[in-house]
Amino acid sequence: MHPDTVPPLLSLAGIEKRYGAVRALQGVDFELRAGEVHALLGENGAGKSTLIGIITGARPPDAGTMTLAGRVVAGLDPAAARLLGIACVHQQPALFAELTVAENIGLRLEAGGAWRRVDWRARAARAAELLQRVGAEFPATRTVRELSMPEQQLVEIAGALGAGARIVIMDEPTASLTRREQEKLYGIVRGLRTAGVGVIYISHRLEEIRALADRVTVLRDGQSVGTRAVADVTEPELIRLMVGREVGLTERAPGAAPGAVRLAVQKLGCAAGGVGDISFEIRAGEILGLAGLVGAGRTELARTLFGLTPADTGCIRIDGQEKRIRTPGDAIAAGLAYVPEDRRRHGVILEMPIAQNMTMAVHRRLFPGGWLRSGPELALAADYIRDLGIKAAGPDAPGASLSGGNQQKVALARWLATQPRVLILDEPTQGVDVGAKSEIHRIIRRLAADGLAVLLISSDLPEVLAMSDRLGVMRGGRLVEMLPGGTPAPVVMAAALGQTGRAVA
Amino acid sequence: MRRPTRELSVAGVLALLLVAMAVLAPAFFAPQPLRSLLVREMPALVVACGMAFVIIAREIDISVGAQFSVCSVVAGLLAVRGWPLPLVLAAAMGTGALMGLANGALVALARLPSIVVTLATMVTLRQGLNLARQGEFVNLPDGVQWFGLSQTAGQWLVLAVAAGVLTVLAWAARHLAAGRFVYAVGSEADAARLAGIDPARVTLGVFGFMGVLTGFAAMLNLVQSPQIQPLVGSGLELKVIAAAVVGGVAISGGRGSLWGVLAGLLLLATIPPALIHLHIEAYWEKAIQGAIILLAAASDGLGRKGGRA
Amino acid sequence: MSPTGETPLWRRLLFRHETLLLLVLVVEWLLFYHYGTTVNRRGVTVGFGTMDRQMDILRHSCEIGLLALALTPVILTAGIDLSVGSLLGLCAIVFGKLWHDAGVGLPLAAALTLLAGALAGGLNAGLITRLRLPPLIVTLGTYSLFRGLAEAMTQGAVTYTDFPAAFLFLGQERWLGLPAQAWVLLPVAAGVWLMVHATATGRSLRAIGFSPEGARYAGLPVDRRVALVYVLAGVIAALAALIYTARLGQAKADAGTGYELFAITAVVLGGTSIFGGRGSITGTLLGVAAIAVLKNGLATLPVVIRLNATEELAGVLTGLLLLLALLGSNLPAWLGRGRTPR
Amino acid sequence: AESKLMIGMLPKAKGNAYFISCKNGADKAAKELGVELLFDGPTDSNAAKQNEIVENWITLGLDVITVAAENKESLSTALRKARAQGIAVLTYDADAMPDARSFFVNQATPAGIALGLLDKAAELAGGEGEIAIITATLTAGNQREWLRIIHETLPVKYPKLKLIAVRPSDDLKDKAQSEATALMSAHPNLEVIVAICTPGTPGAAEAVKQAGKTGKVHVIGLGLPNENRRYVHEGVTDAVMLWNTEDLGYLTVYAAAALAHGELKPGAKSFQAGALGSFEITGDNILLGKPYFFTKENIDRFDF
Ligand SMILES: Nc1ncnc2c1ncn2[C@@H]1O[C@H](COP(=O)(O)OP(=O)(O)OP(=O)(O)O)[C@@H](O)[C@H]1O
Ligand SMILES: Nc1ncnc2c1ncn2[C@@H]1O[C@H](COP(=O)(O)OP(=O)(O)OP(=O)(O)O)[C@@H](O)[C@H]1O
Ligand SMILES: [Mg+2]
Ligand SMILES: [Mg+2]
Repeated sequence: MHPDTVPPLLSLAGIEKRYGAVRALQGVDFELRAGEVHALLGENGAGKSTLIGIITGARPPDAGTMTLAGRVVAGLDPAAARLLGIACVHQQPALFAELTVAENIGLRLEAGGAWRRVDWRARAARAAELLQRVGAEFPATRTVRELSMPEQQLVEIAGALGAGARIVIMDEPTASLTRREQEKLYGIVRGLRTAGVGVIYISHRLEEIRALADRVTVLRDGQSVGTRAVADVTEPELIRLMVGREVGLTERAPGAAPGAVRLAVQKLGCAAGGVGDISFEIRAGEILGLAGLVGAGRTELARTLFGLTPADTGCIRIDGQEKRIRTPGDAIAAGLAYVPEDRRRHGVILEMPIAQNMTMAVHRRLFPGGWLRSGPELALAADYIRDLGIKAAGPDAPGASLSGGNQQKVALARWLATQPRVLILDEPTQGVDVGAKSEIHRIIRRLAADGLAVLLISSDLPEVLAMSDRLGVMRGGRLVEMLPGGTPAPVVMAAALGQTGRAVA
Repeated sequence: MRRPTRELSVAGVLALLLVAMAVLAPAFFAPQPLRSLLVREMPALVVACGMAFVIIAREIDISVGAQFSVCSVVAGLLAVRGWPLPLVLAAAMGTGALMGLANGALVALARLPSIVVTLATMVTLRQGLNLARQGEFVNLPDGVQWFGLSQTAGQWLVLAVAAGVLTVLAWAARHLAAGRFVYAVGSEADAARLAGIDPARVTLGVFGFMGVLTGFAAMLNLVQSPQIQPLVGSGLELKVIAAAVVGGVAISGGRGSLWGVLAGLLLLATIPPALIHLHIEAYWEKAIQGAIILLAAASDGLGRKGGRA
Repeated sequence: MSPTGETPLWRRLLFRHETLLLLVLVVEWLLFYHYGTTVNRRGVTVGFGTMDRQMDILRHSCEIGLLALALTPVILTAGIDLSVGSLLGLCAIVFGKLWHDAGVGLPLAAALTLLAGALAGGLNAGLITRLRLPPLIVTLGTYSLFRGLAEAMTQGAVTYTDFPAAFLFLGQERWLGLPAQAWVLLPVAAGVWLMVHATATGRSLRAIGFSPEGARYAGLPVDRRVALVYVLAGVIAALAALIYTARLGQAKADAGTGYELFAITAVVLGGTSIFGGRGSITGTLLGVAAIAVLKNGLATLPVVIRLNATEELAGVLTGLLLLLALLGSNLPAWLGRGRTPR
Repeated sequence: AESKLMIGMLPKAKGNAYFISCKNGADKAAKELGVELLFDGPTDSNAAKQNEIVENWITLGLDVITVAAENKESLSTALRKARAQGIAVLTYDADAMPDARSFFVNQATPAGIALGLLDKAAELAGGEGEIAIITATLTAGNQREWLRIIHETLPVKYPKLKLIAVRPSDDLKDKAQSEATALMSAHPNLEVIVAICTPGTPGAAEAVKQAGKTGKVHVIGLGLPNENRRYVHEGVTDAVMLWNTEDLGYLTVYAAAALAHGELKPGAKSFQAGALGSFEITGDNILLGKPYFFTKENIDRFDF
């Protein structure tokens, strides 16, 4: 079958979508054929998930048409989309936490009215079969609440697979999968393609796209900037399409001469967080990178250090003094600061003005006696809005009105304001645009130069490689390797995967 | 399915209480009074079933007591006018449905918080009824009590009907897609939307159904005596909410079973007669009731704390 | 609803919930002033428009006002406390028992009663923060427990009376032109106002109400703050018990029955979101006033328009007013996105 | 423009059938006398609420306030205030402190009620055996008073009569029914259930009837004829105690009007109340007459 002679399974033309002032999609065209894997590529916030939402009927478009197998569809809702054979694995698993895996899959797959009888036997059998196909090792009788994030992702995939859909959409499905599960998934995707299903595959991993996809469409700032056959395109070209210009990765700058040991961690462990036996130290002025796959336990380590899930073994020393950290308050008092990875839930309080967000960790210093004083608060906010180049209507603007990158900067400002001695950054540039990203990098470097000890957690390998003076690698809740700065990426990846000495496919 | 630990532990406490009664006051189990007491609790059981659905859907309805009163009085007055019983029943359920749907519309469509909406409708309905009736009893015509049957037959009928309602609803909650939709919406409304379930419709339905069940329960109560007091049903909302919560229905939605609610209600309903049998003075009753609610909730809290990271 | 820098000040003020509520209050007041005041057959001006009546309204609103003030911080943290009415009863009994049975002096008895309130609030707080139980369930349990303890302590039967005039002064006399208990209410209102609006503590209560996890990640002492509001609610309920006892001259186990619902109604009517985060003490006070004026104003009408059963009518109108206020303040939200229930 | 006399009548609980029938009598008297009657009160027994209503009436400048005091002490302060402002104050049904009112329209003394019921119960039980009491709430004022008298009298007068339980019914007939059912099962030798709140009497009767213990367990209590008629006819309820509540309301309004017009003065020995004729006054108590037992024989003569 020659791709060009096959009529498209799905085509979108001139799709537009606004969220208030944000134009998330501005006239996107897209086309999917039966039996192809079509990758969707673009920076964070480029509009990929929004586009998916429109295809699955979760969000109505403001303008544009959608044609499915030659018929224009309008006024789509999720139920209708499902009937039309569209299935989706969402980026954030959209599951029923209180219900079992079997039921989660069942509710998604079963058609029919509210007054039909549920066939639990068939449900269980089907779920078991689907779980097996995706290589899940947990039973379908488990409650989703008890599953880990990657396991939940597998449930999503099983559900989409079971829909027997003509179109299967996967929004960063491998982001939290282990390697074995990833391989299994690749097999599944290839199987779907052979079966004539159209697959839309979103991923930030270029090598994955190369291995799996037939064509790739690049979105930039809500516009489709080009569709290419994967075989005919080079990686630099894809990056240029994505970003709009050549991007040199942040150059690795030689760190300032490190000072005395700032943070020393010995045999730290927290059973509830699944991390244990962790020892390392960071000197003043040093940036310690922390690499690892998602689920490796880096966030848990940070949470343990920060007293969110207090350690049950080991000790933490700051500037040589042992600190007992049972709560985030203790951690702040000890000179720690933690910019969490999930900024919408933890980094900022969306309903509150950004000035109040920024001063939230320095109440004690800013408000002597506990009395609010708007002068110092606004002054502090104004300083950081200026210094970090935050784009906001003003210090009174609620956090929710800011773009993701600017929210991230607000979160950062909150912690910089504490004038910490140790700064823990968890995925500080996730969802941040290129300009802001290099700005944040610059800030991190400057802070280190000022004598802070920085612990940088990032899944963006080039980022950690470029920024870190030394590099810790975590796997399964343990710190398994400590590598010098400038270690080549494949070596780091291999360590993260536990395949010492072998490069990643 | 989740392991029904909570339901079992409540059932366990109830069993313990019953065993204690068997040892300390075996007279408690004399069949006729026990049946009468059970029959007295059947209206509350039916309302509690509705409340369970409401809470599973992550809402709450504190107007059920007032709804119960309104349905009772409406039904009573219609019976006095000589309407045949089936029509009275339909009217009671219809009245309940209207009130439930009004709550539901305000919650699901106007998107107001259910606790406040039903607080407002509770006050409005209760005071409205006072305004209209000034507390006067409704003396029912002959032939209404026990649906015109003999007392024994009538009692069995009430028990059977309530048991039937419970069984059917428990079955529906588990085996009917609509029942599962309620759990789904209560567990995660956004995920439900993606799975093609309309949360607003489910919420509206749950409140409407709550009203229908309340009307039905009012009839099950109406037939138990020859007169109706407009104050009937005051305090019912707290009783059924407590029963549901003690029986393991999670106030955060998505979790719980009607069998647990049955156990919870029986536990709460057993306390007053048990106190009488154990010769414990009445003024301890509320304190003991409160302590049991707290204990049941605390055991759940401790369990959760140990069970999950 | 969220203010942004571009909205002009006057618009922000005009569309505030408090402004609308104030308007309702003024309209209510004017209507009752007009229709509820008359000259009786002895030639005396009587009814709503008299100073005495206004003072009585204030006097009768103090306990509900205190409970509403206690509940506002609780609801700001997205919590609820159903037990305050029962706790009022329990504290009244504790006070009566201490003074009457144990012979403790009045000031010490009052202090110990406040302590008892704090302990009872502490029980709520402990169950909520230590065991992570939903406040609704915890306080539903203590709602029953506290009332039950009050009945058990008195066997339901004992009423403490014959309090000395010095104490009754607090509930029945005027001082500096205002009912004596208003001088309790006002400082408490000012204190809670300051706490909620002018301190870092109040700020953190809002943060907790919006997002408890977010507040924890910001290093705020979430459990301590949550505990604080329930303990504070307990203390204020105990204070309300004292002035209730002084007003009626008796301490009895049924004191404050049903007050929790009035107080919650007033708080919500005052614009505090039951989901937490949003709300103000000014709004709460206006809410209390709007309900009190409605209730008492209607009660003056029988003389003028021969309308009986005003109590029930007041209940019906309060319910409707609450719904209207909710619908009104949710109007902007409908146009945009809705909120998840509860 | 106001020329009609305004009389406020405050019941303990407005919704209570007992007071509703009081109001019927009061309305009749008001019409006859051409006075304005305000009947308002708490919807459930509530001392604080009563207080607020009285204070409201004071500022409304009523001519007479008549109250059935839920609680002696708590209401008296407000009543004294009313008198100080020249408002005439009468109590009926349940008295306040003597200095807080001019007269008490006494339908029956607390002792009269309590002992009347107790004697009846003892008679039905044959002087020995078990009796139980159903009350409204544990805290309700007059019920506490009756209970106190019963507790005091029982060991002296009827040493072989055993009071085995006092159960609250929250003024709910249905709850009284459940309580009575449990009482009978817990105490198989129970002989008499005494309901000292009006919803309790039909509730207990229904329980006895359903338990098939008609004639074995006797029911007596306070109540209105209409709410108890069928049980009395069926022999479930042996006797319902009531003073004539309509007369109580009627008499109260007549006394109130006379007081306001200065026709009723302290020291009077008797009082003429419209169609009901003359009533005896002892001290400052206007006596309605003895409480009355409705039984199978006489109940059909009354319709209220
Ligand atoms: N609910 C929303 N309200 C307001 N703005 C939104 C909303 N959802 C998305 N946006 C904005 O729309 C734009 C596109 O977002 P979208 O989630 O589609 O990006 P994406 O390409 O999927 O990014 P990522 O790679 O991070 O998943 C972003 O600017 C985002 O901030
Ligand atoms: N041992 C475990 N048991 C259950 N769930 C786990 C375990 N380890 C990790 N998880 C889950 O996997 C997810 C990722 O873990 P964590 O955040 O610690 O990893 P990470 O290396 O920081 O990854 P990320 O890149 O997401 O920050 C979390 O949601 C966590 O709950
Ligand atoms: Mg996305
Ligand atoms: Mg992480």
